[in-house]
Amino acid sequence: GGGTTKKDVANEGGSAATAGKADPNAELKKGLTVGFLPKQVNNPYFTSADKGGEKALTELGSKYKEVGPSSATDTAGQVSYVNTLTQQQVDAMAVSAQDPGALCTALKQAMKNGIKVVTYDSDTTADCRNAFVSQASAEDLGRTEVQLLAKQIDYKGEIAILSAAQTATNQNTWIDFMKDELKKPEYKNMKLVKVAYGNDDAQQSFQQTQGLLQEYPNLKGIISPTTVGIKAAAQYLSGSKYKGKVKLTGLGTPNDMRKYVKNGTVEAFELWDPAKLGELAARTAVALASGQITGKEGETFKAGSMGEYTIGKDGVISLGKPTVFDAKNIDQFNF
Amino acid sequence: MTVVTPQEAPVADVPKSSGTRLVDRVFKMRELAILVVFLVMIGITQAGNSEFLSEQGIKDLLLNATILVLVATGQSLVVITRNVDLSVGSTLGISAFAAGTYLQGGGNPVVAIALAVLLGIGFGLLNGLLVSLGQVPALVVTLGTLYIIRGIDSIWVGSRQITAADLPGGFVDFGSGGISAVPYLALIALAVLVATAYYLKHFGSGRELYALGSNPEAARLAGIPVRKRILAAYTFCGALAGLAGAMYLARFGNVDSGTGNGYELTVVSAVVVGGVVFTGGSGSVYGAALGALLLTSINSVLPALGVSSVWVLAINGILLILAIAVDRIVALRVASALKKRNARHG
Amino acid sequence: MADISLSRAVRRSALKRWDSAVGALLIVVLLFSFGFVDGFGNALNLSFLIGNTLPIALIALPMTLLVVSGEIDLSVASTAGLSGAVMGALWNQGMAIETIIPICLLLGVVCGLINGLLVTKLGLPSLAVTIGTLAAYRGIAQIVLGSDAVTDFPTQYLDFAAGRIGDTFIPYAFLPFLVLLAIAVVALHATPFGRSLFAIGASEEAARFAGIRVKRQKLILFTLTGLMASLTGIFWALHYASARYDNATGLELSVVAAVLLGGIDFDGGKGTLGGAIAGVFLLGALQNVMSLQDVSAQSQIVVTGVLLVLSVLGPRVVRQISTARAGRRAASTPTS
Amino acid sequence: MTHPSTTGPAPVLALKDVSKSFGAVRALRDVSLELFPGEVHALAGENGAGKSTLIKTLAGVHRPDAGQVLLDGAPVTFHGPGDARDAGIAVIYQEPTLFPDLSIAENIYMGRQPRRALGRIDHKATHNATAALMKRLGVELDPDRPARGLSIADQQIVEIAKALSFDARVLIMDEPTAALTGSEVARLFGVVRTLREQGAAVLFISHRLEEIFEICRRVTTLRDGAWIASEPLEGMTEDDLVRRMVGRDLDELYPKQEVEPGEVALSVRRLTREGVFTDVSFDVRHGEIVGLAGLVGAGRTEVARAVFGIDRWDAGEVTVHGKALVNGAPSTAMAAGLALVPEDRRAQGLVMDMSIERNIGLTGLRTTVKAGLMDRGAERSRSLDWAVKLQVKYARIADTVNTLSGGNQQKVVLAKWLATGPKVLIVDEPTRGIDVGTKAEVHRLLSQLAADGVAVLMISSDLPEILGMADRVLVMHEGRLTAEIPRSDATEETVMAAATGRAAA
Ligand SMILES: Nc1ncnc2c1ncn2[C@@H]1O[C@H](COP(=O)(O)OP(=O)(O)OP(=O)(O)O)[C@@H](O)[C@H]1O
Ligand SMILES: Nc1ncnc2c1ncn2[C@@H]1O[C@H](COP(=O)(O)OP(=O)(O)OP(=O)(O)O)[C@@H](O)[C@H]1O
Ligand SMILES: [Mg+2]
Ligand SMILES: [Mg+2]
Repeated sequence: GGGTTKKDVANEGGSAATAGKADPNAELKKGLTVGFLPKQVNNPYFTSADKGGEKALTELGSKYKEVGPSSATDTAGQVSYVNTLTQQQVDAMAVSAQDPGALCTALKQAMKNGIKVVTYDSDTTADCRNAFVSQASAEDLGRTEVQLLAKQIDYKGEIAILSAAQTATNQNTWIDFMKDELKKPEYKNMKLVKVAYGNDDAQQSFQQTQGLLQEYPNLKGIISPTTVGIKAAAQYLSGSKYKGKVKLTGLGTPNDMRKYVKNGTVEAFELWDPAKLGELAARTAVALASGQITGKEGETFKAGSMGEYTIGKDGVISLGKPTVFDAKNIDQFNF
Repeated sequence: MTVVTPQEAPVADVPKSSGTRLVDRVFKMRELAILVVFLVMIGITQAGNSEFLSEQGIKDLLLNATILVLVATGQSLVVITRNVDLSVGSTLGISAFAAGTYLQGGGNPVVAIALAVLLGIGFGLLNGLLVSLGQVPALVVTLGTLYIIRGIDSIWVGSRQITAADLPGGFVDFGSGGISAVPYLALIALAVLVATAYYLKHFGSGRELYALGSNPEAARLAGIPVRKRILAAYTFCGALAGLAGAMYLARFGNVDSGTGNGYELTVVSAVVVGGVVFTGGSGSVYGAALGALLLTSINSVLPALGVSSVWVLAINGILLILAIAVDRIVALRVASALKKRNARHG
Repeated sequence: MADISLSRAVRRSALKRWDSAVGALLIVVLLFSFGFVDGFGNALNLSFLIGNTLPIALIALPMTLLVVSGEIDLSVASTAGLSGAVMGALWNQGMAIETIIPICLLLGVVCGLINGLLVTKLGLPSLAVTIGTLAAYRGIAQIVLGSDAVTDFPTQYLDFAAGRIGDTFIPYAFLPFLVLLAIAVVALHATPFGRSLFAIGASEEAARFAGIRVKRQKLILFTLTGLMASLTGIFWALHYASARYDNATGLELSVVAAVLLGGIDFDGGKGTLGGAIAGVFLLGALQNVMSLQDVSAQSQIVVTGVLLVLSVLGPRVVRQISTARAGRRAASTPTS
Repeated sequence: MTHPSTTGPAPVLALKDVSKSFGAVRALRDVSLELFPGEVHALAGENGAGKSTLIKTLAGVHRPDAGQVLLDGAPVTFHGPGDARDAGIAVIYQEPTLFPDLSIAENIYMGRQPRRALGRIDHKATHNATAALMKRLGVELDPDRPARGLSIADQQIVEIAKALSFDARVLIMDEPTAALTGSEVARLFGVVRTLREQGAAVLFISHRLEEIFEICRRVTTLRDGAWIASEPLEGMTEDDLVRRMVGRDLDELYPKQEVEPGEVALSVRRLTREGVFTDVSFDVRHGEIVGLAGLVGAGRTEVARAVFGIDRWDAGEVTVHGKALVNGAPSTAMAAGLALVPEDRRAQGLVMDMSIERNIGLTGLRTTVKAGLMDRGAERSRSLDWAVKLQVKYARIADTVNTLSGGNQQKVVLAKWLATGPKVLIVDEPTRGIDVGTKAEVHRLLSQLAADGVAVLMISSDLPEILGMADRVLVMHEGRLTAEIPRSDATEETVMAAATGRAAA
């Protein structure tokens, strides 16, 4: 019968994101206010990132503020913080979206009020923000994690993935690239037996690791592309008989993982520098607010000491390749 | 599998009358029901995955249950008095961080544990004072202190975190070590559990907790110091939450401002599944401990059986309801048997 | 005699005072914010405030009735999440939204019915049952929608759920809410049904002996709660233009906190809907104001907690003072 | 054994000019009372006269607003019931105060269980002591069964056992016999006499005047919270006592009107509830009062509950005017014109936290309705009407019923059900705890209702009441109907014979 279906909506066509003209030579404005809205305040990862943003903003002579919910699943809370920033008439906001769709209405409202919106770490749909600062290309992350683990287990044996929530957009894209990488011939002796989800909760990740090891006694390695997951898995492994026998890699922070690298539980893992991510987000926001860029593909801008960045497809700006941490270099990092 | 049969007091020399300890027997029947559910579940899992009950597997099972058993034991005491403490999760989180902060500087683990327990006692006292002196609904008050303690915790902790690297190695090893398959932490929890159960059964003030939960007005008329007892129950509950915080630190080696968030629902589930009735006056800590064991084991059983984690949550909920339903049916059976046996002229 | 009724009146009003106090507090907060908080008083912000508070308010309606009758439903947020997930999944299948919405509402009815049957037929405690279904419904939502996030609902629906009437502060969705509120107030405070809920909450056994069909009333309530929860789930998915399995996670605690703040007694048999709704909007307004004033999320949590504790200590202190006063007056009244 | 009432040894416990108010209600006004060792002292007064309040003042539950409590002649202040208990005062409160989840033995010894080494409870000794107490009272209650599910009578017996277990110097009993039948009362009095001989002082409250005359030596009368008299009972008649209590002469206690019974209204056929009652059949006609007698625990209450639909029956049939009732559905029973005044007014009859008005209104939720909404005016006038008709003593109709005295609460229950205009009225212990004046009033009312064509089934443990009011007496014994005795043949002997199973009819 009648009614509105997905097809009808698809036919409506996307609404055009309005964009003015970019002036690459425009002066960087001072005295702006940029609001950072992480997925969760008090989360060490986001705190490092936002600190990076604060540093850059101070350098640029603008004001930094941070607001955000205290729970990473409180999407409604995040939406109301977008509204709050809009009400407070900040010049730009940098948002790490808990949900790609949920923030859209509020973010569009903000853009309508002349506020520039940059997403970082976690994106929304492309028409709800001016630019997205990506921590690393998803492809790089996915593929390098497989490569890291493969080396540690001599390209042989069963492996598993311990991810965050099933809905975590980032993780899912990376996992897709991991699967793709595993199709290459050099990995023919490796088999991905399971993707488990620990919901970024220490206890659940812990028990999921236990479950993996019980279910697959021949498991050789685990990839955990989430800082909470890898830490919990490492803690479990280091206190169990599997320590050193089952390899673990993924995304972790050097401070979290130092102990496990030193006691032999973990050989190597990787991550980008969150402070750099925050810094780039801040510089992008200021560049947007100053009119140097508008978020269109192909525009370039200078991000202070970080060098020059070009805006890619869909307004994505990529931070660069992740750093690999191992026993040799880990002590040089502190975040 | 240590938390099973309550010890009988050594009174075997006295012959028992026909209806001896009928009340106790009712409790035991209910505990038995949970135990059966638990054993069946473990049996099935072992059949499907022979690794499950390996030494490491048993150790994991026990370790997983330990912290919940502790908190559930404390919570049962409060629930028995017809109250509830929702703030246990927040207390656990803040005391774990306090202990961690102290240990970061290379402190003495024993002092750290004492510190966590003391902090727990402090919050327990706060709850107890509000509930018993204010004589206000425990649910509201402790929901309030849940928020207050959590807020204070996250303001204090900020984005800091304590990781295993910050802690003395011995402390963390203690958290995962044990005597063959029995972790040290589980032994501590067991000791606390048995002592609490013995106290509840054999000491006057323990029985008075049941009395005042069963009928507060009658308790007052019987001259029971109601406020003092409630205060004590909350303090004990807080102390165990604090102790659990220290154990959490040892076990996971990782604490931040989110530690313990949402734990209250898990604890309440364990207590309810364990047959401790929310209207007070009945239930046992052994039941609550079994409930905790059952709940945490579900989370180990499903991954071990290779059930996709997508299904875990749904199955978890359904099992929880099943456990309560089975318990209820057993309780009804027992009650009707009791009624027939005890009809005065029958 | 006149004197007797006077002092009794004092005592009664002390008992009833808390919900009016919450209402008064709400007005004070609003007035203060209009006057002193930048960015609060404009229509856009107010519409945000109302829009973001609506999900809690919607669920608070049936929850109040349920709590008055001595039961509780903690699975509401999961039911809302499940409805949103099913809505997203069916939408992805290409079904028309006009068909999907009734299906989701029906699903909510079924969820509520399951809770109700477990409570009334098996006699299980609702707290335990709904902690179980809290996990179960959320789990099913996860199975249904998995990691998808569905965002491409038709614009006219999204606009209705997120938009406001012209430039006023009133979101479109506020009007249907007001209608539902009116229905709930009448149902609880002016119908035999509502009266029987108070009796059931205060003494289930006595209600049964008075010929009240306790189980049926409870079943109706749980079903209604499920229906409202799924309505909230649909609203949520449209309001935030996002259907995910974890929508509205943790909303049950917010509802419970707000309802408690509004003076509803969780032992059953006491409370007014006005108080509950005042509690909901008081918390919503406070959060809005505190955010605008750059009060951190952590401190907001502390404020919520302190408010809750005060909400129960406050009336008690008032009551004690007023009984003491009444006692003094009585002692000085000469009786013939 | 005899002490002169005013000279001789000092009173062990006394009240001097005590006043106590609740808000504006002055429950006690300058009341004095002296209790001597070795005497059983009665406290008499109408419902709401202040008897329970007086007792609670003696027991340390209430603190007097003015006046003194004297223990062995010296003023004392009890800070709580514990203090009074430690001073050797044992109290049986009007409403049983048991811990439903605990065993009978624990109920009795809570807070003072026999101890073993290290302060641990000696469960065995507790059990044995309880068994001994039960034996002394001549009842077969398992000390280890939980108190939940005990009938009111059994609860009362546990309360009595508890009070006895104190070996107290002062024993205070607030209507301990209200739910008991003759044989239990006899047992209790036997025990009280022993205590008296051992030198204990006993304060006894009952609305059954014959009991007062049987066991007490002196009586103190209260009226409206004020002390009226303390005097020896010797030489007094029941009428004298009633006059003291109510301030006027009493009407006939059993004003039975002769009515020609009409059609069968309620018909119960072969009703059986597994393990509770078996094969119960009887009819009640319009205009008839049928008494249902039996010992405590005979199953009378259970039959009434099943007929009204509170409990389901396993076999049999209940019809009203030939139409079968639905099993287990009180609402349809009500619709068919049935009303049940239950035996436990606090748990079953009333919503204690609700107002008098709303409690009476609860049975009218279907009738006081206009256009689907509550008609508050109609509800109020209906409630007021019946509260006044039954002379409920209250300050405001909007007060909660838990502020009423026990007897007045009972009247509210009656009002609540009479307001439905029932065709068949089942009353279970309708006058439990009601004073003589009101009792006569209730009897007159029941009689009038029968005369107006209502079919009345009256369950009572008060045998004189059954004999005085019933047209026919049904007797139950161990879950079976053992006799049906017409009014002309009904005597204490015939009824008791059937009730104890000595004779089958
Ligand atoms: N807690 C209370 N709050 C308010 N009023 C009370 C309270 N307790 C008793 N009263 C009032 O005090 C008066 C005396 O009550 P009390 O219970 O002492 O009567 P009683 O003589 O024991 O009557 P009964 O024979 O019916 O048991 C009554 O008017 C009653 O309503
Ligand atoms: N709610 C209940 N739950 C369990 N057992 C009960 C309950 N009520 C009564 N009984 C038991 O059922 C039996 C018969 O009931 P009951 O004593 O009420 O009969 P009765 O003839 O009405 O006696 P009376 O009214 O004099 O107390 C008793 O042994 C009693 O202990
Ligand atoms: Mg009395
Ligand atoms: Mg009876």
